[in-house]
Amino acid sequence: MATKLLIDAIRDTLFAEMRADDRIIVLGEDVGARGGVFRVTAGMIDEFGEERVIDTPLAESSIVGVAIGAAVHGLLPIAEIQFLDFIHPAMDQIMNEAAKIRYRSAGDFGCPLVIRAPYGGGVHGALYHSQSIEAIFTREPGLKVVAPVNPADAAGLLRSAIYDPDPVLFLEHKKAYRLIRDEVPENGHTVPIGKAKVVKEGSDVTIISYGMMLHESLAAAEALEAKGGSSVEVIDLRTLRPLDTETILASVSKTGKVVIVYEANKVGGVGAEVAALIAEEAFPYLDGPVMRVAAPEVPAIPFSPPLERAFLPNAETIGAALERLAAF
Amino acid sequence: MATKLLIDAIRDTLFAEMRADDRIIVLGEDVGARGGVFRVTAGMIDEFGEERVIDTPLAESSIVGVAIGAAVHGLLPIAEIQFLDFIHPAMDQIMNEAAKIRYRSAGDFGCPLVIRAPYGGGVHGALYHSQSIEAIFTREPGLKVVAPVNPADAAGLLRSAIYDPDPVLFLEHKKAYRLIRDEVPENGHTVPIGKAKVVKEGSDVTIISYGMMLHESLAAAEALEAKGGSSVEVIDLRTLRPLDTETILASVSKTGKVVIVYEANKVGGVGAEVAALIAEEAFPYLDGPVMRVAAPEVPAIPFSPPLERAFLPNAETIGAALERLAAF
Amino acid sequence: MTHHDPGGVGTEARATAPTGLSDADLVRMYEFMALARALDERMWLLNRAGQAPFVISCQGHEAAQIGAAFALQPSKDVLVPYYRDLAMVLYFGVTPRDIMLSLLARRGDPASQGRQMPGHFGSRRHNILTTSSPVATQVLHATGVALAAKYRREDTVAWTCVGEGGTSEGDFHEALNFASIHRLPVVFFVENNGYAISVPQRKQMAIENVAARAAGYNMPGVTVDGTDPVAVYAAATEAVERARRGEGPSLIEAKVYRFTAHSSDDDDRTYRDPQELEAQRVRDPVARFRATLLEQGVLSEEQDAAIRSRITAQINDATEFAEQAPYPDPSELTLHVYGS
Amino acid sequence: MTHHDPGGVGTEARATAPTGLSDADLVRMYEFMALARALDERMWLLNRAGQAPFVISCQGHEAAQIGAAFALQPSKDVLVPYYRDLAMVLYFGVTPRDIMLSLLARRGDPASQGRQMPGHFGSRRHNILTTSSPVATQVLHATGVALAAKYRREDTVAWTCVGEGGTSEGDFHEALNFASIHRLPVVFFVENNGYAISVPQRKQMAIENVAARAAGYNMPGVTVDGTDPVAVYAAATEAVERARRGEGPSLIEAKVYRFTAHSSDDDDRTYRDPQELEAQRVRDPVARFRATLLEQGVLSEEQDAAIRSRITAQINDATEFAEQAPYPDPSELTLHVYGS
Ligand SMILES: Cc1ncc(C[n+]2csc(CCOP(=O)(O)OP(=O)(O)O)c2C)c(N)n1
Ligand SMILES: Cc1ncc(C[n+]2csc(CCOP(=O)(O)OP(=O)(O)O)c2C)c(N)n1
Ligand SMILES: [Mg+2]
Ligand SMILES: [Mg+2]
Repeated sequence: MATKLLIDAIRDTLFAEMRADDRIIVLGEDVGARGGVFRVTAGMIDEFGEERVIDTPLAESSIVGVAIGAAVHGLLPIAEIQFLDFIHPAMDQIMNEAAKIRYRSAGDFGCPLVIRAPYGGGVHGALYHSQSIEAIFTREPGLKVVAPVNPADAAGLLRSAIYDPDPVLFLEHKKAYRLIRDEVPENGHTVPIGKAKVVKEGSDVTIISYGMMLHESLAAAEALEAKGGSSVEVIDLRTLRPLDTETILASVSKTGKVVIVYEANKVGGVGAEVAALIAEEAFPYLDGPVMRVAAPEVPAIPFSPPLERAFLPNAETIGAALERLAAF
Repeated sequence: MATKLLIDAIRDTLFAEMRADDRIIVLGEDVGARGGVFRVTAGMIDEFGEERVIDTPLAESSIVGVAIGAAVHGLLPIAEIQFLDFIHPAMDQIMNEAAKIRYRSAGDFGCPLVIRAPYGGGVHGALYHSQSIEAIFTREPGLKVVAPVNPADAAGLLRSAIYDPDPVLFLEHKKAYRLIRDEVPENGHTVPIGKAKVVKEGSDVTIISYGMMLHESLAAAEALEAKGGSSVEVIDLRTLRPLDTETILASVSKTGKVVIVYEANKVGGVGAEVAALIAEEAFPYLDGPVMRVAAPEVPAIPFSPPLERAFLPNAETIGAALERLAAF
Repeated sequence: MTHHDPGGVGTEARATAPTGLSDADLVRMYEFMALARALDERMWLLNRAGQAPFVISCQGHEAAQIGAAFALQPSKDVLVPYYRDLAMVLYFGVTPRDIMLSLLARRGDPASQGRQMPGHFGSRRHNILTTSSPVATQVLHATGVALAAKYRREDTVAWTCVGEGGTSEGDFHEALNFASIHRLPVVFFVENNGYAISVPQRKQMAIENVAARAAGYNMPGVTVDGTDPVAVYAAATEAVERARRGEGPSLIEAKVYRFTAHSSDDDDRTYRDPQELEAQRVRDPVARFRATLLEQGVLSEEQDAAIRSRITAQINDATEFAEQAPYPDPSELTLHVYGS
Repeated sequence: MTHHDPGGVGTEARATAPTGLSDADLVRMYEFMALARALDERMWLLNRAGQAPFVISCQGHEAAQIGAAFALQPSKDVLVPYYRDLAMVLYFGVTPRDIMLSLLARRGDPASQGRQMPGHFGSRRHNILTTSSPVATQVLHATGVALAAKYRREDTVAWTCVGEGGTSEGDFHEALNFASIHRLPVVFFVENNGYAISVPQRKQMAIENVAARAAGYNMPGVTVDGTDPVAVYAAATEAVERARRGEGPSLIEAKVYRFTAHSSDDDDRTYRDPQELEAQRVRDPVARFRATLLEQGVLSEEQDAAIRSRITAQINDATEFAEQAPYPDPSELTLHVYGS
């Protein structure tokens, strides 16, 4: 097994599947000669040509809308939205079209589309290059949303997403691209959409997270255990819709305590649904409040370093929540 | 005090404020001669003219985008989106622009804009004329979202919204327009944004709801009490962002049991945040799971009557939840 | 085809160039137009009788649609319609029974099994893309279909229809731009009836002909009398052939009139002078085409009577069939959310 | 102004008609252009030195911006810029100190108090609307400003700038359409540098001149040599006067070249031939205007040296001022979410 950066796991999977299946095309802003602003598609246009690697005009609704048309007519398009912050113009095509095509046609049509989008903060991207607005999409039946942060998960989920018969929003944490490195199995490895992963077992409290906050959570868990505190179980959601209710509820039923950690605004984030699920389904097992550590209620992450730092949750703020919860 | 239908309370308030303040303009599709497809703006163009009542081209992004420009340049625009289902093309203007103008300019600019939109099901509107997608917006700091269903609340909140210095999404339940009638105070009556209302006091269990589901909730509460069951407190959220955490937590701390009722999809709905809030802040007072009665995870409300009925929560399904909860 | 005054009534030049249409073709065109009209009228009757909660019409658009349809090959071309395209989808193979099932929201409605409002067409079998309500989204889908067709080296043209109101949406601009850059085999067909619900064209755009927009994308744009099926056929054929030759997209604007309210939920008396409607009656495409064919001896009164009774029988059958069909079962609510 | 070949270098006709610009005006134009260029270059130095995480440039756009700016009245007109409009905002009164505070994300940055990336201009005091990153949204805001100005019977023109890439967004279409229907006092100024980050114009649109789109909205559209401030000034003045006369919006396309990478995060060698860049050097608007003014005797070498040392002093002052300014305090994070 090779060890890869997250970005390479994604790129290698794209290349492998494009070689294997010529129904796959890639379209988006700057995906051609530039190889994408993060270089995920670097080299692709040389190998696959302008017909399969399409530098689109700067117009997100057309990127997704054209991809939908291609998807219903036999292709497996992978659309790139340059930053998740710029997905809004495509919202109608995603929500009212891609997500509803199967349902509205009672299964006569499907829309096998992948939308890749870098998201997340911590890279001085400021208000419009740092957003974590995944909860807009996780509430939409008909869509699937994945947010792997581990390279092997990213490779496996991307492969699943490409061949999934339905539209999948594939979120890539831009800070993790060149930060997270791990072993990635070769040869068509897949990870099923809809399955969370217990990345660290523990018995006293559960942390549920995803994306870069998973790593802050792990750091917080290790710091607490190193101090001789509670034993912490850590879950990486990986898929944000549909949620893996089984894994979530099993862990919380075991530990009785839970902290949900995400870098989106707290109100209405993915963590709200996770908390609501637990409060409804695992209530008898709860030994303390369902806690959330998330970003404050400000519109987005500011540019200036002190403000960016103040916005994002981190191992310390998570650790503080763990200690408050332990006291219950 | 006059008794009015919801729709008349809204219309009368619009007329009264347009007479009082000529900074107010109205723009949207068919708001002129047609008076809006629901007739909320009927007669307005005759009284105020084409300059203040603007039939726009069929293009939602321009409706909101132009309104933003007018708002930063001294007007108080009221934009109408014909159905909430069609707000998606305006999402970028709402989320990335209107909601962030104040924050990104550190208060140098504000955006006093009202966006009115009919929402909700039960009128054979099918997949695209029935949506309750308010949770997309309630997660957005910088926006305010109100959804009054009582005529007096609608009049009072509309007035607050018009003069609020920030963008307010004003949701009008289309089934309630001509169904809900109540007394409406005259003369500049306002209701503050951000305050819920206890519409029925009770001691054993709290129902938290809004929109037409408030009325189903009241029916369920009355049916239960008529049977000699629990005493039910019913709260109308009225404002969906910012949530009135105080009223919510006070009630749940008193009753110890709560059912949250909404007609949007259950996952990621406004009720998810309400449940998460309660599970985090009122945990010590809870005597049972935080329950939610909401719509199933299908993309939208189908047209055919049996399917539409099956989609929407109602007094019976709410009653069943109350009984399950009472058994805890 | 000609750039004509939208207010002008009955003064447009009519296609005279040889079109390759035989007399039999012309009669078939007429029959489709008459069928669409009669079916549409029946839907309103059912609506008035309280049996159908919602109707949206093609009345006034029949010639535009059938002229266009005849330029296409339903076996290989893809239709990406909007809600007024009843006549077009009939030509593509949707039956009056299908339409009535959809009108009454019954199980078996092939477009959506009763999930969508009437007028939201779609049938994979008939190469008709599933349609939604949000206006103009479909023009991007057609562009994507054309992209895939070109990539797959198919001899397929994507044909998409939109109202002139829909051309105000950003998606319209984005679609024309994308299609032209890639010289895709797609035709954008604007059915310009002068109104977006109540909003007259002058409040929708500062131009007289939507076709004027084509220049901004370096594609041909023509305005054609949409009440003349032969004129539309000629313009459509040219655009379709151009697309098949790999020369890229075209924009066709067909000027028509909407003879009903926007839908059964609308009351057009609030914004449209009844005299305007009356004056436009002379442009009724079905009556006009019938008169032309009779005059030219292409159609006889007897043939016409036979056509009409055939149509009535079809519509009666469809109505009865749909009335007897069951509603979907509530358990069907949660089907087809995901494919796996 | 002229419709010129985007590949042509230095061959465009230059404005010769009387423009009303005095020699002193021309020198002032030059000084603003030179200031913008020098400030821009300093920002890159700070970026390379690791002091500024992000730079986005106006290099190559200076003539277009200053030619346009001189046609406006900052005291009453409203500028709705995009991220390349450094020269324009300087003309409207933003100072080098302001720019440097923003570059280094310090407290006191008037545009955003360090919240936004550099290049996201805005100042109520200077009639510059706050800008965001999503491309092309601003053209609708300018349209709305113009609507309000017209409604309030102000003698205000809204001037908005956008790259040619931004014209692909639906918002661009919707803004031009809305503005033209209502004959609003707004000018749409497209700074066409031939690239949207890496995407060359031929992949963005099938037309040679964005100005060709104006016809689709019944508004004047002109293409002008954006490396000639006087030519741009002439075109801009015509459009601004037209707007003030109540005759509605205009579209102006200024052909320019981008002499830097898209931003400091970009590496243009991956997609742009260095020879192309070198060949375009002869179109450097600052060098060219300097040469013209010297040649015409409008500017002397001594004057130029004085201007340059004034500029250096200003930039040094601004840099030091900003370097010494404090960062925002973390407690400021939650300010200004709502106004009440
Ligand atoms: C995005 C969106 N906005 C608003 C509507 C509501 N609506 C339905 S049809 C219509 C008018 C369409 O006019 P036009 O495109 O000219 O087509 P016509 O009905 O005249 O054939 C409107 C505003 C919608 N369906 N979608
Ligand atoms: C809606 C949106 N999509 C994508 C981006 C990312 N992006 C920033 S600038 C840019 C290219 C803009 O090109 P153009 O409009 O020609 O302006 P230029 O930079 O060339 O002056 C892109 C794709 C964005 N900011 N907003
Ligand atoms: Mg129309
Ligand atoms: Mg450019």
